[in-house]
Amino acid sequence: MIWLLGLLIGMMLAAAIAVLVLENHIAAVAATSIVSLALSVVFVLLRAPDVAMTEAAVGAGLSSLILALSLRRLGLWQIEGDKHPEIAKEGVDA
Amino acid sequence: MRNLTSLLFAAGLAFFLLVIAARFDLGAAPMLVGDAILQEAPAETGAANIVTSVVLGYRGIDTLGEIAILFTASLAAGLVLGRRRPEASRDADSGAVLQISAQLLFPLLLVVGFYIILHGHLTPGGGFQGGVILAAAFFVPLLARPGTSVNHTGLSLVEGLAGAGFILIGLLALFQGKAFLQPLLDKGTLGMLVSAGTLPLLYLAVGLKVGAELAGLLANLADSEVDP
Amino acid sequence: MTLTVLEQISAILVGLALLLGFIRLLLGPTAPDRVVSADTLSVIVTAALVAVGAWLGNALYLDVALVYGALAFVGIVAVARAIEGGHS
Amino acid sequence: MSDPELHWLLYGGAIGLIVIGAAGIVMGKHLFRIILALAIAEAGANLMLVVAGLRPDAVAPIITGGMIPEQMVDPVPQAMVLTAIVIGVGIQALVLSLAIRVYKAYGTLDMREIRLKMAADIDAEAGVDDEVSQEGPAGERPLELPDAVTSGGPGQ
Repeated sequence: MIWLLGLLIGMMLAAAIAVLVLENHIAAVAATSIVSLALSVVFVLLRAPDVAMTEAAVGAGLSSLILALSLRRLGLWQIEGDKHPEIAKEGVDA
Repeated sequence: MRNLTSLLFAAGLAFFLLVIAARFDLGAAPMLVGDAILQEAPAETGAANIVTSVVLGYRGIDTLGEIAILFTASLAAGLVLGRRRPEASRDADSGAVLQISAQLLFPLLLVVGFYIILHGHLTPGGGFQGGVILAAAFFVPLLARPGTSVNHTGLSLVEGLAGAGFILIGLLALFQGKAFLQPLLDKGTLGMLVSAGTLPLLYLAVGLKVGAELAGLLANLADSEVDP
Repeated sequence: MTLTVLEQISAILVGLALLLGFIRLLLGPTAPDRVVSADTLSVIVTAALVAVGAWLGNALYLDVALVYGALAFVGIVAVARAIEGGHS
Repeated sequence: MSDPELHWLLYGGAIGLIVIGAAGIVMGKHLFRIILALAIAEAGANLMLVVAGLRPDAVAPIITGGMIPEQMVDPVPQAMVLTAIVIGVGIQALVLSLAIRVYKAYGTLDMREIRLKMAADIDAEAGVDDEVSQEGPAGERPLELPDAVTSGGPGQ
Protein backbone atom coordinates (compact mmCIF):
# COMPACT_ATOMS: atom_id res chain seq x y z
CA MET A 1 0.00 0.00 0.00
CA ILE A 2 2.85 2.32 0.78
CA TRP A 3 3.96 2.35 -2.85
CA LEU A 4 0.64 3.85 -3.95
CA LEU A 5 1.08 6.54 -1.31
CA GLY A 6 4.62 7.12 -2.56
CA LEU A 7 3.44 7.35 -6.16
CA LEU A 8 0.75 9.87 -5.23
CA ILE A 9 3.14 12.02 -3.19
CA GLY A 10 5.70 11.92 -5.97
CA MET A 11 3.03 12.97 -8.47
CA MET A 12 2.02 15.78 -6.16
CA LEU A 13 5.55 17.14 -5.83
CA ALA A 14 6.26 16.82 -9.56
CA ALA A 15 3.01 18.61 -10.41
CA ALA A 16 3.85 21.32 -7.88
CA ILE A 17 7.20 21.90 -9.57
CA ALA A 18 5.46 21.83 -12.96
CA VAL A 19 3.12 24.60 -11.79
CA LEU A 20 6.10 26.89 -11.34
CA VAL A 21 8.01 25.79 -14.44
CA LEU A 22 5.36 25.43 -17.17
CA GLU A 23 5.14 28.45 -19.45
CA ASN A 24 1.48 28.30 -20.35
CA HIS A 25 -0.92 29.56 -17.71
CA ILE A 26 -3.71 27.13 -18.51
CA ALA A 27 -1.29 24.22 -18.23
CA ALA A 28 -0.27 25.58 -14.83
CA VAL A 29 -3.92 25.63 -13.74
CA ALA A 30 -4.30 22.02 -14.88
CA ALA A 31 -1.19 21.08 -12.87
CA THR A 32 -2.62 22.83 -9.80
CA SER A 33 -5.76 20.76 -10.09
CA ILE A 34 -3.57 17.65 -10.32
CA VAL A 35 -1.90 18.64 -7.03
CA SER A 36 -5.21 18.82 -5.20
CA LEU A 37 -6.41 15.66 -6.96
CA ALA A 38 -3.49 13.62 -5.65
CA LEU A 39 -3.85 15.32 -2.28
CA SER A 40 -7.48 14.24 -1.94
CA VAL A 41 -6.56 10.59 -2.56
CA VAL A 42 -3.77 10.93 0.02
CA PHE A 43 -6.31 12.28 2.51
CA VAL A 44 -8.55 9.29 1.88
CA LEU A 45 -5.62 6.95 2.51
CA LEU A 46 -4.88 8.88 5.72
CA ARG A 47 -8.43 8.13 6.97
CA ALA A 48 -9.70 11.68 6.61
CA PRO A 49 -12.72 11.40 4.30
CA ASP A 50 -14.16 14.75 5.37
CA VAL A 51 -11.00 16.62 4.46
CA ALA A 52 -10.68 14.60 1.26
CA MET A 53 -14.18 15.58 0.20
CA THR A 54 -13.53 19.25 0.94
CA GLU A 55 -10.27 19.13 -0.97
CA ALA A 56 -12.00 17.39 -3.90
CA ALA A 57 -14.87 19.87 -4.02
CA VAL A 58 -12.75 22.96 -3.51
CA GLY A 59 -9.50 22.01 -5.21
CA ALA A 60 -10.84 20.16 -8.22
CA GLY A 61 -14.05 22.08 -8.80
CA LEU A 62 -14.19 25.54 -7.35
CA SER A 63 -10.53 26.49 -7.51
CA SER A 64 -10.24 25.46 -11.17
CA LEU A 65 -13.43 27.40 -11.92
CA ILE A 66 -12.14 30.56 -10.24
CA LEU A 67 -8.69 30.30 -11.81
CA ALA A 68 -10.06 29.60 -15.30
CA LEU A 69 -12.55 32.45 -15.08
CA SER A 70 -9.92 34.92 -13.97
CA LEU A 71 -7.54 33.72 -16.69
CA ARG A 72 -10.31 34.40 -19.18
CA ARG A 73 -10.88 37.78 -17.60
CA LEU A 74 -7.19 38.63 -17.69
CA GLY A 75 -6.87 37.63 -21.33
CA LEU A 76 -4.07 35.19 -20.51
CA TRP A 77 -5.76 32.22 -22.17
CA GLN A 78 -3.46 32.11 -25.20
CA ILE A 79 -2.47 28.62 -26.27
CA GLU A 80 1.07 29.55 -27.12
CA GLY A 81 3.16 31.34 -24.53
CA ASP A 82 2.17 34.58 -22.89
CA LYS A 83 0.53 37.71 -24.20
CA HIS A 84 3.59 39.92 -23.93
CA PRO A 85 6.55 38.41 -25.74
CA GLU A 86 9.11 39.91 -23.37
CA ILE A 87 7.36 38.38 -20.35
CA ALA A 88 6.91 35.08 -22.14
CA LYS A 89 10.66 34.85 -22.57
CA GLU A 90 11.83 35.48 -19.06
CA GLY A 91 9.03 36.52 -16.74
CA VAL A 92 6.94 33.41 -16.53
CA ASP A 93 9.42 30.84 -15.37
CA ALA A 94 9.85 31.29 -11.68
CA MET B 1 21.88 37.78 -5.55
CA ARG B 2 18.14 37.91 -5.03
CA ASN B 3 17.74 34.33 -6.19
CA LEU B 4 20.50 33.23 -3.86
CA THR B 5 18.81 34.76 -0.82
CA SER B 6 15.51 33.22 -1.91
CA LEU B 7 17.08 29.79 -2.16
CA LEU B 8 18.72 30.29 1.21
CA PHE B 9 15.33 31.17 2.67
CA ALA B 10 13.74 28.06 1.17
CA ALA B 11 16.54 25.86 2.50
CA GLY B 12 16.19 27.37 5.96
CA LEU B 13 12.44 26.80 5.91
CA ALA B 14 12.96 23.19 4.85
CA PHE B 15 15.48 22.63 7.65
CA PHE B 16 13.15 24.19 10.22
CA LEU B 17 10.21 22.03 9.13
CA LEU B 18 12.36 18.89 9.01
CA VAL B 19 13.46 19.48 12.59
CA ILE B 20 9.82 19.79 13.61
CA ALA B 21 8.90 16.62 11.68
CA ALA B 22 11.78 14.64 13.18
CA ARG B 23 10.61 15.39 16.70
CA PHE B 24 7.10 14.08 16.08
CA ASP B 25 6.80 10.35 15.95
CA LEU B 26 3.92 9.20 13.78
CA GLY B 27 0.90 8.62 15.98
CA ALA B 28 2.81 9.19 19.20
CA ALA B 29 1.60 12.73 19.77
CA PRO B 30 -0.49 12.98 22.94
CA MET B 31 -4.00 13.62 21.60
CA LEU B 32 -5.51 14.75 24.86
CA VAL B 33 -8.30 16.90 23.39
CA GLY B 34 -8.87 14.53 20.49
CA ASP B 35 -9.20 11.48 22.73
CA ALA B 36 -11.58 13.28 25.08
CA ILE B 37 -13.73 14.38 22.14
CA LEU B 38 -13.70 10.87 20.65
CA GLN B 39 -14.93 9.49 23.96
CA GLU B 40 -17.60 12.07 24.67
CA ALA B 41 -18.83 13.22 21.25
CA PRO B 42 -21.26 10.43 20.27
CA ALA B 43 -23.15 10.72 23.53
CA GLU B 44 -23.00 14.49 23.80
CA THR B 45 -24.00 15.53 20.29
CA GLY B 46 -25.54 12.42 18.75
CA ALA B 47 -23.71 12.87 15.45
CA ALA B 48 -22.08 9.82 13.91
CA ASN B 49 -19.53 11.99 12.11
CA ILE B 50 -17.24 13.25 14.85
CA VAL B 51 -15.63 15.86 12.63
CA THR B 52 -19.08 17.39 12.21
CA SER B 53 -19.62 17.48 15.93
CA VAL B 54 -16.25 19.20 16.34
CA VAL B 55 -16.98 21.73 13.60
CA LEU B 56 -20.51 22.61 14.71
CA GLY B 57 -20.78 21.45 18.29
CA TYR B 58 -17.48 22.12 20.01
CA ARG B 59 -16.24 24.86 17.69
CA GLY B 60 -19.53 26.34 16.45
CA ILE B 61 -18.49 29.92 17.06
CA ASP B 62 -15.38 29.29 14.98
CA THR B 63 -17.59 28.19 12.12
CA LEU B 64 -19.59 31.39 12.51
CA GLY B 65 -16.33 33.32 12.17
CA GLU B 66 -15.41 31.24 9.15
CA ILE B 67 -18.61 32.01 7.26
CA ALA B 68 -18.12 35.65 8.20
CA ILE B 69 -14.64 35.53 6.64
CA LEU B 70 -16.03 33.90 3.51
CA PHE B 71 -18.77 36.53 3.34
CA THR B 72 -16.22 39.35 3.67
CA ALA B 73 -14.00 37.83 0.98
CA SER B 74 -16.83 37.44 -1.51
CA LEU B 75 -18.12 40.94 -0.72
CA ALA B 76 -14.67 42.45 -1.21
CA ALA B 77 -14.15 40.52 -4.45
CA GLY B 78 -17.48 41.80 -5.74
CA LEU B 79 -16.55 45.36 -4.78
CA VAL B 80 -13.13 45.14 -6.42
CA LEU B 81 -14.44 43.57 -9.60
CA GLY B 82 -17.28 46.03 -10.13
CA ARG B 83 -20.19 45.78 -12.52
CA ARG B 84 -19.84 45.25 -16.24
CA ARG B 85 -20.99 47.88 -18.70
CA PRO B 86 -24.24 46.85 -20.40
CA GLU B 87 -22.87 47.39 -23.90
CA ALA B 88 -19.72 45.31 -23.40
CA SER B 89 -19.41 42.23 -25.60
CA ARG B 90 -20.21 38.82 -24.12
CA ASP B 91 -18.78 35.42 -24.81
CA ALA B 92 -20.63 33.38 -27.38
CA ASP B 93 -22.87 30.53 -26.25
CA SER B 94 -21.21 27.16 -26.10
CA GLY B 95 -21.98 24.26 -28.39
CA ALA B 96 -25.00 21.98 -28.17
CA VAL B 97 -23.18 19.31 -26.15
CA LEU B 98 -22.36 21.56 -23.24
CA GLN B 99 -25.79 23.22 -23.25
CA ILE B 100 -27.64 19.90 -23.11
CA SER B 101 -25.27 18.41 -20.56
CA ALA B 102 -25.67 21.54 -18.45
CA GLN B 103 -29.44 20.99 -18.43
CA LEU B 104 -28.88 17.36 -17.44
CA LEU B 105 -26.27 18.18 -14.84
CA PHE B 106 -28.18 20.94 -13.03
CA PRO B 107 -30.77 18.76 -11.22
CA LEU B 108 -28.15 16.07 -10.59
CA LEU B 109 -25.76 18.49 -8.92
CA LEU B 110 -28.63 20.00 -6.93
CA VAL B 111 -29.61 16.58 -5.56
CA VAL B 112 -26.01 15.67 -4.76
CA GLY B 113 -25.48 18.99 -3.01
CA PHE B 114 -28.51 18.66 -0.77
CA TYR B 115 -27.67 15.01 -0.07
CA ILE B 116 -24.18 15.98 1.05
CA ILE B 117 -25.50 18.82 3.21
CA LEU B 118 -28.29 16.88 4.88
CA HIS B 119 -26.16 13.80 5.57
CA GLY B 120 -23.34 15.89 6.99
CA HIS B 121 -23.75 14.37 10.45
CA LEU B 122 -23.77 10.77 9.21
CA THR B 123 -21.32 10.51 6.33
CA PRO B 124 -18.37 12.65 5.26
CA GLY B 125 -19.53 15.95 3.90
CA GLY B 126 -21.56 18.80 5.23
CA GLY B 127 -22.39 22.40 4.65
CA PHE B 128 -19.15 23.54 3.08
CA GLN B 129 -18.77 20.74 0.57
CA GLY B 130 -22.47 20.73 -0.29
CA GLY B 131 -22.44 24.51 -0.59
CA VAL B 132 -19.62 24.30 -3.12
CA ILE B 133 -21.63 21.76 -5.12
CA LEU B 134 -24.73 23.98 -5.02
CA ALA B 135 -22.68 26.93 -6.26
CA ALA B 136 -21.30 24.78 -9.09
CA ALA B 137 -24.85 23.64 -9.93
CA PHE B 138 -26.03 27.22 -10.32
CA PHE B 139 -22.93 28.16 -12.27
CA VAL B 140 -23.04 25.42 -14.91
CA PRO B 141 -25.92 27.01 -16.93
CA LEU B 142 -24.02 30.30 -16.83
CA LEU B 143 -20.99 28.51 -18.21
CA ALA B 144 -23.01 27.14 -21.11
CA ARG B 145 -24.82 30.41 -21.87
CA PRO B 146 -22.83 33.41 -20.67
CA GLY B 147 -25.74 35.72 -21.50
CA THR B 148 -28.01 34.32 -18.77
CA SER B 149 -28.79 36.94 -16.17
CA VAL B 150 -28.16 36.16 -12.51
CA ASN B 151 -30.65 37.03 -9.81
CA HIS B 152 -28.30 38.75 -7.40
CA THR B 153 -31.14 39.92 -5.17
CA GLY B 154 -32.35 36.37 -4.66
CA LEU B 155 -28.83 35.19 -3.87
CA SER B 156 -28.37 37.97 -1.31
CA LEU B 157 -31.74 37.10 0.23
CA VAL B 158 -30.88 33.41 0.61
CA GLU B 159 -27.47 34.29 2.00
CA GLY B 160 -28.84 36.76 4.54
CA LEU B 161 -31.64 34.47 5.69
CA ALA B 162 -29.26 31.52 6.08
CA GLY B 163 -26.78 33.57 8.07
CA ALA B 164 -29.56 34.94 10.27
CA GLY B 165 -30.87 31.40 10.78
CA PHE B 166 -27.47 30.21 11.97
CA ILE B 167 -27.20 33.01 14.52
CA LEU B 168 -30.84 32.55 15.55
CA ILE B 169 -30.30 28.88 16.37
CA GLY B 170 -27.28 29.91 18.41
CA LEU B 171 -29.27 32.55 20.25
CA LEU B 172 -32.12 30.13 21.03
CA ALA B 173 -29.69 28.07 23.07
CA LEU B 174 -28.63 31.24 24.87
CA PHE B 175 -32.25 32.02 25.79
CA GLN B 176 -32.66 28.56 27.28
CA GLY B 177 -29.79 29.20 29.63
CA LYS B 178 -27.18 27.22 27.70
CA ALA B 179 -24.05 28.33 25.91
CA PHE B 180 -24.17 30.06 22.52
CA LEU B 181 -24.64 27.55 19.67
CA GLN B 182 -25.00 24.62 22.04
CA PRO B 183 -26.98 21.86 20.28
CA LEU B 184 -30.64 21.77 21.19
CA LEU B 185 -33.48 19.30 20.64
CA ASP B 186 -33.47 15.55 21.00
CA LYS B 187 -30.27 13.65 20.22
CA GLY B 188 -32.16 10.81 18.54
CA THR B 189 -30.55 7.47 17.77
CA LEU B 190 -27.02 7.45 16.50
CA GLY B 191 -26.86 7.03 12.75
CA MET B 192 -30.42 8.02 11.82
CA LEU B 193 -31.13 10.92 9.45
CA VAL B 194 -33.23 12.77 12.02
CA SER B 195 -30.80 12.86 14.90
CA ALA B 196 -28.10 15.00 16.47
CA GLY B 197 -30.51 17.78 17.44
CA THR B 198 -29.91 21.08 15.69
CA LEU B 199 -26.66 20.12 13.97
CA PRO B 200 -28.29 19.27 10.61
CA LEU B 201 -30.21 22.56 10.69
CA LEU B 202 -27.00 24.46 11.37
CA TYR B 203 -25.28 22.65 8.52
CA LEU B 204 -28.23 23.42 6.23
CA ALA B 205 -27.86 27.11 7.04
CA VAL B 206 -24.09 26.94 6.44
CA GLY B 207 -24.62 25.11 3.15
CA LEU B 208 -27.17 27.59 1.81
CA LYS B 209 -25.03 30.53 2.85
CA VAL B 210 -21.82 29.15 1.37
CA GLY B 211 -23.63 28.14 -1.82
CA ALA B 212 -25.21 31.56 -2.30
CA GLU B 213 -21.96 33.38 -1.54
CA LEU B 214 -19.86 31.31 -3.92
CA ALA B 215 -22.49 31.41 -6.66
CA GLY B 216 -22.57 35.20 -6.41
CA LEU B 217 -18.77 35.32 -6.46
CA LEU B 218 -18.55 33.08 -9.53
CA ALA B 219 -21.25 35.09 -11.31
CA ASN B 220 -19.38 38.30 -10.54
CA LEU B 221 -16.17 36.82 -11.84
CA ALA B 222 -17.77 35.53 -15.04
CA ASP B 223 -20.24 38.30 -15.72
CA SER B 224 -17.79 41.00 -16.64
CA GLU B 225 -16.29 42.31 -19.81
CA VAL B 226 -13.22 40.52 -21.06
CA ASP B 227 -10.30 42.86 -21.25
CA PRO B 228 -8.87 43.24 -24.74
CA MET C 1 -4.15 -3.81 5.56
CA THR C 2 -3.83 -7.00 3.58
CA LEU C 3 -5.29 -7.19 0.12
CA THR C 4 -6.56 -10.15 -1.86
CA VAL C 5 -5.02 -10.96 -5.23
CA LEU C 6 -7.79 -9.19 -7.17
CA GLU C 7 -7.44 -6.10 -5.03
CA GLN C 8 -3.70 -6.09 -5.56
CA ILE C 9 -4.20 -6.33 -9.31
CA SER C 10 -6.65 -3.43 -9.22
CA ALA C 11 -4.18 -1.41 -7.14
CA ILE C 12 -1.42 -2.04 -9.67
CA LEU C 13 -3.71 -1.11 -12.56
CA VAL C 14 -4.79 2.12 -10.86
CA GLY C 15 -1.18 3.02 -10.12
CA LEU C 16 -0.12 2.31 -13.68
CA ALA C 17 -2.98 4.39 -15.10
CA LEU C 18 -2.10 7.27 -12.81
CA LEU C 19 1.55 7.07 -13.83
CA LEU C 20 0.81 7.00 -17.56
CA GLY C 21 -1.66 9.87 -17.38
CA PHE C 22 0.79 11.89 -15.35
CA ILE C 23 3.59 11.31 -17.84
CA ARG C 24 1.36 12.80 -20.51
CA LEU C 25 0.75 15.79 -18.24
CA LEU C 26 4.48 16.38 -17.89
CA LEU C 27 5.39 15.72 -21.53
CA GLY C 28 2.38 17.11 -23.36
CA PRO C 29 3.73 19.66 -25.82
CA THR C 30 0.70 21.98 -25.86
CA ALA C 31 -1.71 23.21 -23.21
CA PRO C 32 -4.76 21.30 -24.54
CA ASP C 33 -2.76 18.06 -24.20
CA ARG C 34 -2.16 18.81 -20.56
CA VAL C 35 -5.78 19.76 -19.91
CA VAL C 36 -7.03 16.55 -21.52
CA SER C 37 -4.57 14.52 -19.45
CA ALA C 38 -5.85 16.30 -16.32
CA ASP C 39 -9.38 15.26 -17.31
CA THR C 40 -8.26 11.66 -17.82
CA LEU C 41 -6.52 11.70 -14.45
CA SER C 42 -9.69 12.95 -12.77
CA VAL C 43 -11.62 9.98 -14.17
CA ILE C 44 -8.87 7.60 -13.03
CA VAL C 45 -8.87 9.15 -9.58
CA THR C 46 -12.63 8.71 -9.31
CA ALA C 47 -12.09 5.00 -10.00
CA ALA C 48 -9.18 4.95 -7.53
CA LEU C 49 -11.33 6.45 -4.78
CA VAL C 50 -13.97 3.76 -5.31
CA ALA C 51 -11.22 1.12 -5.21
CA VAL C 52 -9.80 2.55 -1.99
CA GLY C 53 -13.28 2.42 -0.48
CA ALA C 54 -13.44 -1.25 -1.40
CA TRP C 55 -9.98 -1.96 0.09
CA LEU C 56 -10.80 -0.25 3.33
CA GLY C 57 -14.14 -2.04 3.44
CA ASN C 58 -16.09 1.13 4.10
CA ALA C 59 -18.88 2.57 1.98
CA LEU C 60 -18.29 6.06 3.38
CA TYR C 61 -15.52 6.70 0.89
CA LEU C 62 -17.92 6.37 -2.03
CA ASP C 63 -19.34 9.81 -1.21
CA VAL C 64 -15.94 11.34 -1.84
CA ALA C 65 -15.82 9.70 -5.25
CA LEU C 66 -19.33 10.99 -6.02
CA VAL C 67 -18.42 14.57 -5.18
CA TYR C 68 -15.12 14.30 -7.00
CA GLY C 69 -16.71 12.92 -10.15
CA ALA C 70 -19.41 15.56 -10.21
CA LEU C 71 -17.13 18.54 -9.65
CA ALA C 72 -14.10 17.54 -11.69
CA PHE C 73 -16.32 17.65 -14.77
CA VAL C 74 -17.39 21.22 -14.01
CA GLY C 75 -13.82 22.34 -13.40
CA ILE C 76 -12.49 20.82 -16.61
CA VAL C 77 -15.37 22.30 -18.61
CA ALA C 78 -14.50 25.74 -17.21
CA VAL C 79 -10.86 25.32 -18.22
CA ALA C 80 -11.93 24.15 -21.67
CA ARG C 81 -14.16 27.20 -22.05
CA ALA C 82 -11.22 29.38 -21.10
CA ILE C 83 -9.11 27.80 -23.84
CA GLU C 84 -11.85 28.12 -26.42
CA GLY C 85 -12.53 31.74 -25.43
CA GLY C 86 -10.17 33.27 -27.92
CA HIS C 87 -11.69 31.71 -30.98
CA SER C 88 -15.33 32.69 -30.60
CA MET D 1 3.96 1.22 15.91
CA SER D 2 6.15 3.88 14.45
CA ASP D 3 7.06 3.25 10.85
CA PRO D 4 9.98 5.45 9.76
CA GLU D 5 9.35 4.87 6.06
CA LEU D 6 5.75 6.05 6.25
CA HIS D 7 6.72 8.87 8.61
CA TRP D 8 9.30 10.37 6.27
CA LEU D 9 7.19 9.78 3.18
CA LEU D 10 4.25 11.75 4.58
CA TYR D 11 6.24 14.49 6.28
CA GLY D 12 8.55 14.71 3.27
CA GLY D 13 5.60 15.26 0.96
CA ALA D 14 4.11 17.94 3.17
CA ILE D 15 7.42 19.74 3.68
CA GLY D 16 8.19 19.47 -0.03
CA LEU D 17 4.91 21.13 -0.93
CA ILE D 18 5.41 23.90 1.60
CA VAL D 19 8.97 24.59 0.45
CA ILE D 20 8.07 24.49 -3.26
CA GLY D 21 5.18 26.88 -2.62
CA ALA D 22 7.29 29.23 -0.51
CA ALA D 23 10.07 29.25 -3.11
CA GLY D 24 7.50 30.02 -5.79
CA ILE D 25 6.11 32.90 -3.75
CA VAL D 26 9.54 34.38 -3.07
CA MET D 27 11.10 33.81 -6.48
CA GLY D 28 8.06 34.16 -8.73
CA LYS D 29 7.99 37.04 -11.17
CA HIS D 30 4.47 36.70 -12.52
CA LEU D 31 1.62 37.57 -10.17
CA PHE D 32 -0.59 34.69 -11.35
CA ARG D 33 2.17 32.17 -10.60
CA ILE D 34 2.61 33.67 -7.16
CA ILE D 35 -1.08 33.06 -6.48
CA LEU D 36 -0.77 29.44 -7.66
CA ALA D 37 2.31 28.98 -5.45
CA LEU D 38 0.31 30.30 -2.51
CA ALA D 39 -2.32 27.60 -3.14
CA ILE D 40 0.41 24.93 -3.20
CA ALA D 41 1.98 26.08 0.07
CA GLU D 42 -1.48 26.03 1.64
CA ALA D 43 -2.05 22.46 0.47
CA GLY D 44 1.25 21.42 2.05
CA ALA D 45 0.34 23.01 5.36
CA ASN D 46 -3.00 21.20 5.32
CA LEU D 47 -1.32 17.87 4.63
CA MET D 48 1.14 18.45 7.50
CA LEU D 49 -1.71 19.14 9.94
CA VAL D 50 -3.59 16.00 8.92
CA VAL D 51 -0.42 13.89 9.18
CA ALA D 52 0.16 15.27 12.68
CA GLY D 53 -3.17 13.82 13.78
CA LEU D 54 -2.66 10.43 12.14
CA ARG D 55 -2.55 7.11 13.91
CA PRO D 56 -1.25 4.50 11.51
CA ASP D 57 -3.65 1.69 12.44
CA ALA D 58 -6.84 3.57 13.21
CA VAL D 59 -10.10 4.15 11.35
CA ALA D 60 -11.80 7.33 10.16
CA PRO D 61 -13.58 9.31 12.91
CA ILE D 62 -17.03 8.36 11.64
CA ILE D 63 -19.15 5.80 13.44
CA THR D 64 -20.79 3.25 11.17
CA GLY D 65 -23.13 0.50 12.19
CA GLY D 66 -23.76 1.90 15.66
CA MET D 67 -20.65 0.55 17.34
CA ILE D 68 -17.75 2.72 18.40
CA PRO D 69 -14.33 1.55 17.20
CA GLU D 70 -11.59 1.53 19.81
CA GLN D 71 -9.03 3.43 17.74
CA MET D 72 -9.96 6.47 15.70
CA VAL D 73 -7.93 9.24 14.06
CA ASP D 74 -7.76 12.56 15.89
CA PRO D 75 -10.73 14.63 14.62
CA VAL D 76 -9.53 18.05 15.79
CA PRO D 77 -6.83 18.62 13.11
CA GLN D 78 -9.26 17.39 10.48
CA ALA D 79 -11.85 19.95 11.52
CA MET D 80 -9.20 22.67 11.47
CA VAL D 81 -8.03 21.67 8.00
CA LEU D 82 -11.63 21.64 6.76
CA THR D 83 -11.94 25.23 7.92
CA ALA D 84 -8.58 26.17 6.41
CA ILE D 85 -9.38 24.78 2.97
CA VAL D 86 -12.66 26.68 2.70
CA ILE D 87 -11.11 29.94 3.89
CA GLY D 88 -8.22 29.37 1.49
CA VAL D 89 -10.48 29.37 -1.54
CA GLY D 90 -12.15 32.59 -0.35
CA ILE D 91 -8.75 34.22 0.00
CA GLN D 92 -7.78 32.92 -3.43
CA ALA D 93 -10.84 34.51 -5.03
CA LEU D 94 -10.12 37.81 -3.29
CA VAL D 95 -6.47 37.81 -4.35
CA LEU D 96 -7.41 36.97 -7.94
CA SER D 97 -9.88 39.83 -8.14
CA LEU D 98 -7.19 42.15 -6.79
CA ALA D 99 -4.85 40.81 -9.48
CA ILE D 100 -7.48 41.59 -12.12
CA ARG D 101 -7.60 45.11 -10.73
CA VAL D 102 -3.81 45.41 -10.92
CA TYR D 103 -3.92 44.20 -14.51
CA LYS D 104 -6.48 46.88 -15.35
CA ALA D 105 -4.38 49.59 -13.74
CA TYR D 106 -0.95 48.66 -15.12
CA GLY D 107 -1.67 46.43 -18.13
CA THR D 108 0.73 43.72 -16.95
CA LEU D 109 1.13 41.14 -14.19
CA ASP D 110 4.91 40.94 -14.27
CA MET D 111 6.09 42.01 -10.84
CA ARG D 112 9.19 43.82 -12.17
CA GLU D 113 7.18 45.91 -14.63
CA ILE D 114 4.57 46.65 -11.98
CA ARG D 115 7.29 47.80 -9.62
CA LEU D 116 8.82 50.07 -12.26
CA LYS D 117 5.44 51.53 -13.17
CA MET D 118 4.58 52.12 -9.53
CA ALA D 119 7.91 53.87 -9.07
CA ALA D 120 7.19 55.98 -12.15
CA ASP D 121 3.76 56.86 -10.76
CA ILE D 122 5.27 57.91 -7.45
CA ASP D 123 7.86 59.88 -9.36
CA ALA D 124 5.21 61.70 -11.36
CA GLU D 125 3.19 62.47 -8.27
CA ALA D 126 6.22 63.77 -6.44
CA GLY D 127 7.50 65.71 -9.42
CA VAL D 128 4.29 67.73 -9.67
CA ASP D 129 4.31 68.76 -6.06
CA ASP D 130 8.05 69.15 -5.72
CA GLU D 131 7.73 68.47 -1.99
CA VAL D 132 6.55 65.74 0.29
CA SER D 133 2.82 65.45 -0.29
CA GLN D 134 0.50 64.84 2.62
CA GLU D 135 -1.57 61.93 1.36
CA GLY D 136 -1.02 58.22 1.49
CA PRO D 137 2.08 56.13 1.95
CA ALA D 138 3.54 57.40 -1.31
CA GLY D 139 3.97 60.87 0.16
CA GLU D 140 5.98 59.83 3.15
CA ARG D 141 8.82 58.45 1.14
CA PRO D 142 11.86 60.57 0.30
CA LEU D 143 12.00 61.98 -3.19
CA GLU D 144 15.02 59.97 -4.31
CA LEU D 145 13.14 56.70 -3.81
CA PRO D 146 12.30 56.13 -7.51
CA ASP D 147 16.01 56.12 -8.33
CA ALA D 148 16.66 53.65 -5.56
CA VAL D 149 13.83 51.44 -6.79
CA THR D 150 15.00 51.47 -10.39
CA SER D 151 18.61 50.77 -9.51
CA GLY D 152 17.94 48.30 -6.71
CA GLY D 153 15.13 46.62 -8.59
CA PRO D 154 15.27 43.63 -10.87
CA GLY D 155 17.75 45.18 -13.26
CA GLN D 156 20.65 43.02 -12.25
